[in-house]
Amino acid sequence: MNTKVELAGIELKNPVMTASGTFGSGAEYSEMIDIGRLGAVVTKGVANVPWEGNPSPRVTEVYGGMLNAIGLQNPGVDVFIERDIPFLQKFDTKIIVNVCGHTVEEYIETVERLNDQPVDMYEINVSCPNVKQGALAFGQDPHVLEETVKAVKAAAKKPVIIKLSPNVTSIRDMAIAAEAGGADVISLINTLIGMKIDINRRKFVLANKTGGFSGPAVKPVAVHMVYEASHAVKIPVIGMGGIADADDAIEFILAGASAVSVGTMNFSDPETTIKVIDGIEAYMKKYHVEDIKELVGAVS
Amino acid sequence: MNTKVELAGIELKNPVMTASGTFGSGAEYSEMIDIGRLGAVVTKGVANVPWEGNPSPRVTEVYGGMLNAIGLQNPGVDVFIERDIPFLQKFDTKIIVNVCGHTVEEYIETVERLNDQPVDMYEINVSCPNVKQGALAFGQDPHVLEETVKAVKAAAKKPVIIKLSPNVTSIRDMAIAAEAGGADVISLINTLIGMKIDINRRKFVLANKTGGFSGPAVKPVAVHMVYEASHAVKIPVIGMGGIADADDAIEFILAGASAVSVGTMNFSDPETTIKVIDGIEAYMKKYHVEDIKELVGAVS
Amino acid sequence: MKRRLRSVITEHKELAPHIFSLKLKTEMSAEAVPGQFIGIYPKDGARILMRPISICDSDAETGELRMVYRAAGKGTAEISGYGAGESLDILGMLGNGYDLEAVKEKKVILLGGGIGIPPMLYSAKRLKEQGTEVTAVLGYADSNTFLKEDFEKYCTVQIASMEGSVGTKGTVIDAMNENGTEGDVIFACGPMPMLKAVKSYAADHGMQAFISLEERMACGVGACLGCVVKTREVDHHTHVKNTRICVEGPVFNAEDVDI
Amino acid sequence: MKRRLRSVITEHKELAPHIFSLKLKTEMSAEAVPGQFIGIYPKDGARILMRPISICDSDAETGELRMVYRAAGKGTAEISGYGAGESLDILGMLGNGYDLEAVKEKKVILLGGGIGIPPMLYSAKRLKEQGTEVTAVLGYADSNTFLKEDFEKYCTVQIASMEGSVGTKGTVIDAMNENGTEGDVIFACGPMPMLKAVKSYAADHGMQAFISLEERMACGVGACLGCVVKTREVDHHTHVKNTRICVEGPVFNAEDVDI
Ligand SMILES: Cc1cc2nc3c(=O)[nH]c(=O)nc-3n(C[C@H](O)[C@H](O)[C@H](O)COP(=O)(O)OP(=O)(O)OC[C@H]3O[C@@H](n4cnc5c(N)ncnc54)[C@H](O)[C@@H]3O)c2cc1C
Ligand SMILES: Cc1cc2nc3c(=O)[nH]c(=O)nc-3n(C[C@H](O)[C@H](O)[C@H](O)COP(=O)(O)OP(=O)(O)OC[C@H]3O[C@@H](n4cnc5c(N)ncnc54)[C@H](O)[C@@H]3O)c2cc1C
Ligand SMILES: Cc1cc2nc3c(=O)[nH]c(=O)nc-3n(C[C@H](O)[C@H](O)[C@H](O)COP(=O)(O)O)c2cc1C
Ligand SMILES: Cc1cc2nc3c(=O)[nH]c(=O)nc-3n(C[C@H](O)[C@H](O)[C@H](O)COP(=O)(O)O)c2cc1C
Ligand code: FES
Ligand code: FES
Repeated sequence: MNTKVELAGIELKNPVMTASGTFGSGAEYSEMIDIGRLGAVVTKGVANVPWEGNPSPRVTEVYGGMLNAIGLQNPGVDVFIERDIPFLQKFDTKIIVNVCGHTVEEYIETVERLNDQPVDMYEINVSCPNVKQGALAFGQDPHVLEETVKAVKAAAKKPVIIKLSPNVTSIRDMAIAAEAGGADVISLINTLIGMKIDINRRKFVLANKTGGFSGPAVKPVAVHMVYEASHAVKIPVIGMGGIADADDAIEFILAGASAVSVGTMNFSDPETTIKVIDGIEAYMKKYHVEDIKELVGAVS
Repeated sequence: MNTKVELAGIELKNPVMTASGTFGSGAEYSEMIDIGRLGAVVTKGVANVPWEGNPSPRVTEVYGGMLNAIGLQNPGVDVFIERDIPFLQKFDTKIIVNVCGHTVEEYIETVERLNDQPVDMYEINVSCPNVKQGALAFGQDPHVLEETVKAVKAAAKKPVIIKLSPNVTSIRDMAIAAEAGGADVISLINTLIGMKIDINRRKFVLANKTGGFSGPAVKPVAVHMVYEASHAVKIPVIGMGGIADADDAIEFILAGASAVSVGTMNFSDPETTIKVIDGIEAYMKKYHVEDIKELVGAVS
Repeated sequence: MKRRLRSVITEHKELAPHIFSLKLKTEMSAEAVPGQFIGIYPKDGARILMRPISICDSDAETGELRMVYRAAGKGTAEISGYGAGESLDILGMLGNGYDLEAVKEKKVILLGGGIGIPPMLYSAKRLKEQGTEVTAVLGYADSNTFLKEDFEKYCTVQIASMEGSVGTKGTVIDAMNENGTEGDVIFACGPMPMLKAVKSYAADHGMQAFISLEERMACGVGACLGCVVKTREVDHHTHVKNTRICVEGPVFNAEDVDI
Repeated sequence: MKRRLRSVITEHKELAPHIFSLKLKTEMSAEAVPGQFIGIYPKDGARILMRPISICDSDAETGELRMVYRAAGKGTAEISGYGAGESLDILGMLGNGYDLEAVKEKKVILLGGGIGIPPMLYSAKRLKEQGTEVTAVLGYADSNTFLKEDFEKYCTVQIASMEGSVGTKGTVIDAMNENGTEGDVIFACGPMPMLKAVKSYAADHGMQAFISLEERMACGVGACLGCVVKTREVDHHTHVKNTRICVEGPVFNAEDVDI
């Protein structure tokens, strides 16, 4: 039975990874699960310099999910290189660095700093809804997206994953634009935009008013978008949005994802990724699936 | 204590109505609740001629919600006029007719047939994701939307509510376009597009592959869009999307909705609308709110 | 009058692997007609829609409804975890049910396949009460012949099993063929392939067949148009060629529906 | 080692309206330090995040943790419905806790306001065990002085109530002023206005204050950066001027955080 998948020439031992921002840089969860079992660790978004992020409260639960407005707080690429990469290198897994920025130049600066580091891929977050200075705009206009991807690709010495926003009229157009710009892989969905109001205080629950909506509640939207995107492009797709168990992961794979990420549900059960890996194997056994690739896009 | 609200000159005894397609034309639920207590009944979408709708399965549950792909099955405006309007007239409530069509001409034909009927308003569904021939397109392009609204308004002798799709990059642009076209009121959200795959059969659960996603799971998206839309236009906004109780309804009102609709949760508890009405009154009492209008958009 | 009501579990036990028998104390028991169903609401917030389950028996005296169901997915698995004394919210009574009056003087064959067996029990009981001659042909997967003894209280019982370990090896149709089962009217409930076979069997034998259909439902009361089946003629309510299983069904004259 | 574990409820009772005392049997009890907390997971699928609740007591011998919490919203209301014998999944041990060693030879004042009272109990117990001199000043809303007797086992207790029906009328600060409460170090837990008052009280009186902060949390283990508080200095982990309450806290030297 083969669970290995290949993304832009990088081989993952299985298609299960963590979703950026829900797993830190691995250290916190490393005492709870064996990181070496993961297909890849996708790190929290990192920028050229440290970011303070948004005021608190930054997170809140909603029905079947949560809202977050962390605002991409991160210690900056230098600390990341000194502290987080050496830590992750200890494990037999791939390292995918999620990169954020306010401008194309900032993305490029970070990517260039990482180019000679022992990391495997970049995931460019062009779709974070919690940053005021327009990072979301990169991810909501196909033309801007294509140009951004081109510029980042020109600077990058590792394969580039472009992470798409679901807050668009046509996810097809965005996927096509990312591919046209030279993306090696696309990943989706980032969070939907959501809001929660405390009716007793008549205040927004989050200091930022709006937050990114994730968790099991968003899965039907995510599965649909992964289906649409993977049918619009030839490059591989990483699917995520609400994955809580192996069944959910398989649903994304059948919809067209070559790999999947587990996000919010790490908070609910730190062992979710491991259970997903085991459950996919059990499913393959049950249905005599020799190679996981047979399942990719196999819905009819 | 005043719970009356006015929408385009039509006075509702309270801001609570049913969401189109979740309450038939009232007959089915009339044995379970007192329809006369509702602010308004919004009927299932009706077209110029009968529509067969989509093949089955048409509905399925998802985490915290459901998908539907009814495909706007309806008996046509003639049957609606003969059978459903006389039934609804028996109750002390307002009648809002949801109108669907494949083309602008079809909307206009239906509206003209209804113009001399004893109904109070039209709600134009420019946003149903389950109809192949492009009804959703009206609701996804601001320019097309504005022209559509203008044409319908020119034909309509009753106030026109434009029902917006959430499947857009900018709900602001759509709200502004509807207002520019002359809409008297806007309502949102219609359903998000979702998909569910049966992993054991490797088939789409719905015959239509995709379906409209509704229920408590979508509420954070809906509250945000109601907030955005109501801050972009001067006309009143009807909010909906996942309302399950009075707290949810008040959240929409604080976000900027002048009235609210209860949809999917009618299926879960047929008395939801009544409980929402009672619960809003209890909230107003608790916080000494004299007039419900004080709550509209009162989040800060 | 349809309504959502709280009911109390008076008995809940596993009859066969994943097959549960559930008794609920509810005033609705007085209204139940064979072939009708109720909606049982899971309590977990992740699940918002009722699960349609047929009436297997009703005892107006004790005020109990009995349902027998398979724990098929997450909702029914959740329901199977509640024990006697706990409450369940239900929506009912739903659907039309069988017209027993109309078959009073006829010979009725009850066909139940798998989890389509339970709904036939209440028909058997009521038909016996009105003096109608009844044969039940029950199709099981294996030798786990749940409810067989209950049926034997009311009628002649013939058995089929796919495995062949009990009764005729094969389907209920095979059993009828083997036993030369005779009757004027068929009442049937079971998986779609069985219902299709019943429809053509009845047509071939000049019999009437009333079949009970399943479809995914949201409202259960006719409001959402979620549960339709195609019909031969234009339906009186929908004015198109399909009809609502939750209201006009789940029992249909096989001739009228396009399955 | 942090982990999600199943625990069993050994006792669950309402101490005061909406205030519940919960005992859980879990191996984590051996690790609990005063000031730490656990995350309790609701079971309903609508709720996916754990509820952070402080340790009120731990008994390594019986293997029980005790928490006292207010049923504030839907999640804690759900949790309050589970009885002895039922299970709850928990995440722990979380947070830093108070540094008891460091205050061994000092006079410690424990300040608890409202639902900030319970976490102080375990500190009182452990401080007494190590022979530290302790006064607890507890601020209640009214005469419902839950846990008062428990504190009296370990230390001198002073009471304040907003209503004025018991002890000093007013806050814990009012009670300290009235009683001339003396000490070198304050440990405090309670609502934000109280913590702010404690911070300036300590500064004014040249005392050290260790305060326990609350913030909405998602992961509870430092991975999501959801629960930060602003800091005076750049934090060693985040490299910006804020720090994670769930890992570096919830207990902070009041001087270090910007509240
Ligand atoms: C009129 C009617 C009578 C029925 N009577 C019985 C009975 O007596 N005993 C019995 O075991 N089963 C019966 N069923 C089938 C039963 O409703 C499903 O097995 C059950 O809804 C599955 O729910 P779940 O939560 O376990 O599955 P899930 O897969 O978790 O359910 C997801 C959604 O799909 C729906 N769904 C899944 N399978 C079916 C199905 N076969 N039919 C309709 N909806 C489905 C569920 O109601 C739910 O909304 C009946 C169905 C209908 C329509
Ligand atoms: C470190 C720490 C220790 C705590 N110790 C205790 C304790 O010992 N006893 C006690 O009664 N309470 C304690 N709290 C507060 C307790 O966590 C909240 O009252 C509880 O989470 C509310 O959950 P809910 O489901 O009832 O409310 P809901 O409003 O339904 O919760 C919605 C979401 O908001 C979060 N939330 C709501 N209020 C708070 C809050 N005040 N702090 C943090 N998150 C919140 C919930 O965890 C949940 O994610 C503590 C909080 C923290 C951060
Ligand atoms: C707390 C939190 C922080 C996140 N931070 C990032 C981030 O830094 N970069 C990014 O691309 N996505 C970020 N995301 C989005 C997730 O990677 C993922 O796309 C989204 O949450 C959907 O998956 P899920 O439903 O499994 O969580 C974050 C999500 C959460 C919940
Ligand atoms: C079964 C079903 C049928 C619907 N039919 C219509 C319709 O005919 N016209 C329309 O404008 N909206 C229709 N809707 C959308 C609802 O009116 C509402 O906008 C949406 O469901 C969100 O609200 P909710 O989450 O409270 O259900 C339908 C929704 C459902 C669930
Ligand atoms: S389930 Fe709604 S019409 Fe039948
Ligand atoms: S709750 Fe996630 S970092 Fe503290």
